[in-house]
Amino acid sequence: MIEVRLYAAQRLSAMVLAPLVIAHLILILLAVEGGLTAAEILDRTRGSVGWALFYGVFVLAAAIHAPIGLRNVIREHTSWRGEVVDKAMIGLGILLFMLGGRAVLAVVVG
Amino acid sequence: MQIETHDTDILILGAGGAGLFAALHAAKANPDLDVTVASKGLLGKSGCTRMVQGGYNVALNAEDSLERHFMDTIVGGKWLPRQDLAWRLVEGAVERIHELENELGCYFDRNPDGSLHQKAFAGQSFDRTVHKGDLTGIEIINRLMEQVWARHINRLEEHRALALIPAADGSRLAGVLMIDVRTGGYRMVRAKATLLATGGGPTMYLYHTPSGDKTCDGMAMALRLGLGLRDMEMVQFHPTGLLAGLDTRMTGTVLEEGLRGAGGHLLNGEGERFMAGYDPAGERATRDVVSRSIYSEMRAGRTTPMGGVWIKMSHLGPAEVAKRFKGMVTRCADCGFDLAGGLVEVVPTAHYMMGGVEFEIDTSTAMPGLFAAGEDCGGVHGANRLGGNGVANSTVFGGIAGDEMAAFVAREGVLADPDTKVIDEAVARAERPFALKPGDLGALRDRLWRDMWDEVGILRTDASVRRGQDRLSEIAADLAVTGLADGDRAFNLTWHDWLNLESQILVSKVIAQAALAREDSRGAHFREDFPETGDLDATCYTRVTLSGGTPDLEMVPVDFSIVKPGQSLIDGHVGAPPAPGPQAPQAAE
Amino acid sequence: MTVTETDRPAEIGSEPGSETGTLTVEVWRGKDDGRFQSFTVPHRANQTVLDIVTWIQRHAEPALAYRFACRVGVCGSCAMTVNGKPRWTCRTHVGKVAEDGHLRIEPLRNLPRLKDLAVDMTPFFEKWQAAEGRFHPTKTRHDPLSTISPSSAKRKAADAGIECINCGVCHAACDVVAWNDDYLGPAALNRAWTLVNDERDGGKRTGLDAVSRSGGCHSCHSHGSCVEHCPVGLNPTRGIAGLKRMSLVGLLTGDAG
Amino acid sequence: MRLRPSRNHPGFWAFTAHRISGVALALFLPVHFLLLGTAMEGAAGLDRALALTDNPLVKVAEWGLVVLLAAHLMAGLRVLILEFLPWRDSMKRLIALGAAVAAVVGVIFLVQVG
Ligand SMILES: Cc1cc2nc3c(=O)[nH]c(=O)nc-3n(C[C@H](O)[C@H](O)[C@H](O)COP(=O)(O)OP(=O)(O)OC[C@H]3O[C@@H](n4cnc5c(N)ncnc54)[C@H](O)[C@@H]3O)c2cc1C
Ligand code: HEM
Ligand code: SF4
Ligand code: F3S
Ligand code: FES
Repeated sequence: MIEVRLYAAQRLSAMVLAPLVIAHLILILLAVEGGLTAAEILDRTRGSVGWALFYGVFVLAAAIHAPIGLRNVIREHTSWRGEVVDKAMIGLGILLFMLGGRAVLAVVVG
Repeated sequence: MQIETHDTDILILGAGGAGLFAALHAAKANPDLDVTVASKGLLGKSGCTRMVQGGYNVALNAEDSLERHFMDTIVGGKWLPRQDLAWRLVEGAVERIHELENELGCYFDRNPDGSLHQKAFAGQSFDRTVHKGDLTGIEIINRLMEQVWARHINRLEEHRALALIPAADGSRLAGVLMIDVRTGGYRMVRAKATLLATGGGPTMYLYHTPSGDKTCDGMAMALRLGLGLRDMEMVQFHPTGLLAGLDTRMTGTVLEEGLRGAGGHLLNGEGERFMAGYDPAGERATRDVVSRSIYSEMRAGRTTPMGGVWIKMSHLGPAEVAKRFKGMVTRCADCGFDLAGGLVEVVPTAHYMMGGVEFEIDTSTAMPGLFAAGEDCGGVHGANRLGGNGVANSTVFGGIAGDEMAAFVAREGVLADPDTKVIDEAVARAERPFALKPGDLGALRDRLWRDMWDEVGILRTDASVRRGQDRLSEIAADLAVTGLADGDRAFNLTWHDWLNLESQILVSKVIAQAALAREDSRGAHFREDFPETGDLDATCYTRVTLSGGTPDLEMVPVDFSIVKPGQSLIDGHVGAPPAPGPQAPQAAE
Repeated sequence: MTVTETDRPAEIGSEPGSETGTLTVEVWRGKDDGRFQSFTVPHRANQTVLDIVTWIQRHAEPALAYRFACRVGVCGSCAMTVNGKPRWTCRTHVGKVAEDGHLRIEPLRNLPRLKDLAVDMTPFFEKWQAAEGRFHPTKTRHDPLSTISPSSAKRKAADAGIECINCGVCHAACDVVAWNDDYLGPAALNRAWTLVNDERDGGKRTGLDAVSRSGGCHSCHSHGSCVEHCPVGLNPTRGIAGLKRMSLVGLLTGDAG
Repeated sequence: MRLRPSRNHPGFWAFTAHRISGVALALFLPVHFLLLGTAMEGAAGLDRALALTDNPLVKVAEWGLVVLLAAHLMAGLRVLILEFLPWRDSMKRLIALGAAVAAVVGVIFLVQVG
């Protein structure tokens, strides 16, 4: 049943995202002090397997989580229904995953 | 006049416990049958089965027995019940409860050991009332409704039956003329078998408990068709209806008997407890005694501001009351009263009609093709209905009706040509108010309510009933010249109020006639000029038929086909009338 | 019985009921393309909203359409929108809802309008059925009754949700019902939840499938408007969450899906 | 427009905040990834992108996103708790807690940035 699967994927990804987002938020709050510089960010991330994993999982989970969420939003607030929405959301998921993957590569590998 | 027509195999009027059970049984007996349920309100949401609070009487316990349940019913009914019907009731209840639980999904309350919980209910020698909290009716009717929706059963919701239409040759019933409430149009439904299950309802009294859609239409239609009504003088009053003031719908609705059972006090307008002066059991006396006592106080002028008496619970501890009677306390609070801590005004309120259409054990009536079940019928309860026997009655006989109608259709079911003269007359009757000068319908209803309450109510005399009869004639005459302001027929409740009044007035006349004829006091019927119960062995029941517009009455001897007065089917004390004296706390209804 | 008077009884119940000013009541007239009609109605101490509507029908607008039956909050026929909120009107005291002596009464939302204050409840009950909202027997009337401990967790869960009066108030309050035509709605799902907790029910699998389709329990976003408005205090949100959980367990254990 | 009375309760507020923040985050996410992607071109590229944040408008937007992320997180936790943990009647307190956390995060962010 597609609805159960989507639901499961959305909630599981949310559970994965939760600790990551908490960490991310703490990091932001600590890091933004006096503005951000690329050096600060890249110093931390470059060559770190740990951060690579952290952001990699983050991107994957978000790429699953957000499109499923948007699908509901679109179906409820627009007259857009059916397969078109589903395909668009799959597209969005892939896009997010690729862009996110590129970003992770950028900050980890350079 | 445009009349839509529609054919079906089995037509059921009313969607309470009787109607819905009949539909399910008929559909099960023969799934190929075209079954149609028509009801004045929504399916399962109208009528009183939904309102059942106390529960359902059934002998399940090993120490209880059918005989015991039967004797309680006969003794409680003051030897007036038709005994074969009463026996069928107690026997059928056992099967019906199993059906409700096992097949329809009712989830009744249970004992710690997992068996069905059965509680005490007034007038019974054994705790046999099955229930779901104090909202048993919701559980029963919701489960029935779900099952009806799930089947291919046609629904004619918000269809008011207007007249039972015989075949042109008079040999049988052809069908029913209805008004589609939503459009205001007429619809003639022809059927091979028809069930009358519109649930009676003593709503012609100033204070009454039943749902607003019940206005004795079924009894009125049966009378016009020529059928006899029995035991119509037997109107049960519940002692404590809520009194909320002028123009409030909640007035008359039941405050449960458990309040008195738990030790609640009744105070008259002067603030005095008065029940001890009437009965040693005080507030815990039986329903009829308490109702009469309250009424006497009211008549003596010792009333509360709105004309009733007070019920007081606060001495039991407001917090405790609020916990134990949560439903009642919030219900009162919803119309501005504090039941737990303050005083609430109550009045006796007309609750149930023991009388109704004469029917046979297989639910057939004197008119071939017409069957009847539930509160529309008379004979099962006699002079008094035990709390918990009402819903048993409607479900047991409703189910029987479903089976019997399916068999009848197979045996001799034909669609007959309706008598167009009767249709024309019925339409003319319904159309009449639109041609008349608009008048004050509300004032007429108030007169009916008050006159029935005052003259043919809780305490009756020859003189009062005769006065009531005179007034009923005047009201009927006035209704005949009172028109409606609005010509819009769609969902026009005021039109239906007019038609309701017509049914209520006709049935009120029958009640009055029967009340006048019964010159003794028993059960729900109390004649101040004949305060004693007459010779039980010579018990007769009243039968009223309509001839040329006026009711005709006959006293018919009761056939003691199973037990005679003085005898019992069981040993010991249980066959005797409940002894006076403090009773166990009565359960709610 | 000590009373023997046979005179015509004193007038009983003639107290007019204390009147405390008037209310301005706007009532929806017509179907979808209707309008509000304004009435001035006497305000009395113990009035409910249903009494107000009844007064208007009896004294001002005889053809006004509305629905009620039991008058005491068990039949769920009388629900309307009162000053913006769905409510059972027979049990709603005017004092609780009037704002500056003003009431605005409309039909229930999210159901087709019939006339004035009456809506067609058919879609509501169709969804009830679509959620498999009915018992699926495994026994007959000839079998003994099931033994069920009243203190078992499942029985308690079923009990907590069972006293639904199918008034449609939650259905009208829920915005997902408005946004998503397929959505079964809180009442139907609540019934499904009582059934999956009913040990006697033989339709658990079909039931769980029914509420796992598009428009089923997963469409609920836990707005909680159903709980907020249910007049009898049921908690469909809780039951729907339970269904979601159960469907997930079913998926993970390969039982459903 | 007046808030529809039937929506005026914490559960619906929580949902609204959750939905708005979710959509906003979903829209922001690609932008965020693109921005970080500029690091492909070395620190200079990322710095150029980060320089945008000196723009006060972008600062406000950034602040908003952080608050939204916190709000979405808390509202999301509410949903997860409601769906996966035994029911508690203290759900409304949870909503208040979520709002408070989001607010605190917002304040800290302001202080830190300032
Ligand atoms: C407040 C209250 C509490 C009660 N508590 C108990 C209890 O605890 N135990 C007990 O055993 N009994 C109790 N009773 C009695 C019991 O509810 C009834 O005896 C029983 O339910 C009647 O069932 P029925 O099917 O005959 O009629 P109902 O359930 O009343 O149904 C009547 C149906 O007929 C329809 N109808 C009416 N007129 C027409 C028409 N002209 N055309 C088409 N349809 C029409 C109605 O809309 C309705 O659908 C109580 C009654 C009340 C009022
Ligand atoms: C990058 C981060 C995130 C993005 C882009 C994002 C995006 C979204 C979107 C667009 C929705 C749909 C909104 C709706 O249906 O109302 C949504 C829903 C949801 N999000 Fe997130 N989210 C993120 C992080 C999180 C986190 C960390 C959690 C966990 C706690 C979470 C939990 C949820 C839940 C439970 C829902 C479902 C709401 C519902 O259907 O009722 N999300 N998310
Ligand atoms: S759950 Fe509550 S609001 Fe919804 S239909 Fe049932 S009783 Fe009415
Ligand atoms: S209001 Fe609607 S969204 Fe869910 S919690 Fe209730 S069903
Ligand atoms: S009239 Fe029955 S619930 Fe209001």
